[in-house]
Amino acid sequence: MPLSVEIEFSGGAELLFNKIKKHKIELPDKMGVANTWTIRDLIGWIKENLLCERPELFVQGESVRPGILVMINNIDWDLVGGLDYVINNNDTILFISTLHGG
Amino acid sequence: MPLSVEIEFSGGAELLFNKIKKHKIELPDKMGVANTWTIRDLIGWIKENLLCERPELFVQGESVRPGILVMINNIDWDLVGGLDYVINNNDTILFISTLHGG
Amino acid sequence: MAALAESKVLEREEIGRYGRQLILPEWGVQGQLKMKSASVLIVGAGGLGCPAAQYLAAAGIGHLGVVDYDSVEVSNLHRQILHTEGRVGVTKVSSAQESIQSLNSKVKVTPHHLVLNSTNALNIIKDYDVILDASDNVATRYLLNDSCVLLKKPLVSGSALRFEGQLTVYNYKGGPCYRCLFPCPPPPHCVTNCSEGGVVGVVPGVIGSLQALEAMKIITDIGDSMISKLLLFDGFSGTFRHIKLRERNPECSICGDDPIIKELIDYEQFCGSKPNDKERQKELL
Amino acid sequence: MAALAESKVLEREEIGRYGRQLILPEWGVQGQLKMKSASVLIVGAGGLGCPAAQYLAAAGIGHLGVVDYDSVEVSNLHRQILHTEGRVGVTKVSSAQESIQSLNSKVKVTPHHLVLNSTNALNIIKDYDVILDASDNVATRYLLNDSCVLLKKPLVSGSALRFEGQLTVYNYKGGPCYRCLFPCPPPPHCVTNCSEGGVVGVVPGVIGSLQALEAMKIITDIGDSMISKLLLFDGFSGTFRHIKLRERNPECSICGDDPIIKELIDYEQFCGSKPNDKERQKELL
Ligand SMILES: [Zn+2]
Ligand SMILES: [Zn+2]
Repeated sequence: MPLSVEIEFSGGAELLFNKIKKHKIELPDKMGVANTWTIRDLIGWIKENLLCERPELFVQGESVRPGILVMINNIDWDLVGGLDYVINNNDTILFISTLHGG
Repeated sequence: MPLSVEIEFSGGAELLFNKIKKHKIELPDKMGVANTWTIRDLIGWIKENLLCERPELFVQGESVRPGILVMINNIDWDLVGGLDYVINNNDTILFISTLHGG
Repeated sequence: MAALAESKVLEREEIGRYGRQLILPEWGVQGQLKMKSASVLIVGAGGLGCPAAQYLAAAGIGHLGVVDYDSVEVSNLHRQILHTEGRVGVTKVSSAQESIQSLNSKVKVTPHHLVLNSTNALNIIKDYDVILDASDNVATRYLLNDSCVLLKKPLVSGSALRFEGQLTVYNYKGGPCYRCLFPCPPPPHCVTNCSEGGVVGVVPGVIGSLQALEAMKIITDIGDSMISKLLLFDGFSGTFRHIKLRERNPECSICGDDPIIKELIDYEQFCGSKPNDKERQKELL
Repeated sequence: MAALAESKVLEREEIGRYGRQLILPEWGVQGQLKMKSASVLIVGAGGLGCPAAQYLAAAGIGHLGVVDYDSVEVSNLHRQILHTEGRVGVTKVSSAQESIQSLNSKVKVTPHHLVLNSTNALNIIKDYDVILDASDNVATRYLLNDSCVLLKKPLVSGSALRFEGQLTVYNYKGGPCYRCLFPCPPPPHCVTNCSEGGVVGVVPGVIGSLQALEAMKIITDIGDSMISKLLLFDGFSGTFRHIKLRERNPECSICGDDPIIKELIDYEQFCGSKPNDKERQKELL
């Protein structure tokens, strides 16, 4: 069964995604492997399917670029496994671009 | 089975409850009647069991006094049945005393 | 006093001055022109009204009215940051005007040095586009609500006490009014104001700033307004909480489909207290 | 410059002036005495630093240091509300000092008119109890973090851009530091500041006010601080969001159990940009 996930962008990261802050997406079934999506997989999927322009402003290698925080259900991904976190149905995943202005 | 409910007070209503803003309570089984607790019942229970002083600052008749808003899981009780709302296990019920200062 | 003429162009100096807002696509030149053409009435030049006036003036509001009957006291200065030590004893509206004009001389400021009441309220409020309730008593809150419903003006309501603040927008885009939420006033002995209860000065600072932002969003018609929503701020725990409020009540006595109240009433009698009920408050200190 | 002597009594005038805070049981005379004995350094007299300074001064902070190398421009006035039209061209630290002193002449104000860097930072910061990061660039944010870790000072960090603001407290009560969250700086071309990206003035107004409140809570040791927590404010939707951040990283290069960084480094080189990189920014406008 496909996974329903809410992806959110804030702090300017949304500017790379047509200025849309909330995206409800369905992650498709994976063929041939256990049907698990990690955050690592999701970042790859976003790069291929959602990112409109300049991927280097969002991704770096298989992760997000420095300065972007990732929150899973409002909790720092660092506390729940980081790139290896296995996404659950109806998770909310928030990518925060850190602000520096004053 | 007893009902677990979180009762919260804000805007000064907590001053009537030992200045404690959050109370985790268990509402006991009712004998002889269907085991349903309405907000009306809860207000009576609070008056008997939690209220430290001057009940007229909190209750009026079987309801709360004018100027206090009641929120059930962050939603105005007016939208979910008011005094007749039937409490569910793990509901959060917030009593907000409206502020007038500036 | 006539409403402001609609502004159709920005001067070169204004483009420089408001450049940081103009480059926001959601705001843009159109938003700035709407600000320049708009008027806001702030009722209360206290803890809420000071930051609200400051940020509306800074952002280029066309006309700012300020209502207050009081004069500056030294005990105001911990939160009423438009006033100064040198202006203790001066009326709050004059003091506020002086600070606002030194920040932005382009803003037209109208000081209303009076107690707002059923006799004068409609005549003052009718000239403004958006009303900010930055008052400190229940009678004025009902008076402002009823005036705004009768004149079809949005009312941005803020309040603060101790470590807490509350914010919502009434009578806007079909949302509820103050009476939809509070058909009856609280018993007078249940009401606490900042003189009695105390307040950390920056708490009305946060709420008043947010009132300015709500007014800007109404004027420029961008973003989401706090309609049928209540923002609770608890400075002690450092938390904000969003509450979903009821819709407009079709049976509301003033904004309902068949209203009972068709003109302003006696709000002191209705609430059992006066807006300038200072002596009683001081005794309690 | 020596630290402030601890204040043990309030003068009669102070009891009148701060009465509305004193009557709060959580604050009380003890809290006011702690405020009077405390010093805060605000780095940046811009959109965040202005309201922060205003409310700290109003509340009776003993000593306020303000760091800024810049002078007032008319394009600052839509958000930097301590400055005035008449003081365009004056240094921001002098302008801020003048406004602060007219609000509260009891506050000792030290203007630091300079670019904070690895050579001067520790010597300035060591004299203050709490540091507010109200700066506008990445290099200064790392510099402040590392200085605060080396000197064991709490760092109240605010930032704002467009309609959004962020707030957290670093290096306090065992919580994480800026490097625990951001071991590597963002690529320079990913960084936008208020000159480039624009900002609605009242957004830093809200965040700067909240920075003042966080500083007050640290000083008076009341309430909950934003430790391991991030507050996100979206002015467009009018929402606040609370995020749970990671704990301190025991392997952090500066605040970890076995730190690699033991003195300040070259932050311009580390971040690939300068704090006063204004020209590049202006070209983008
Ligand atoms: Zn109504
Ligand atoms: Zn660290």
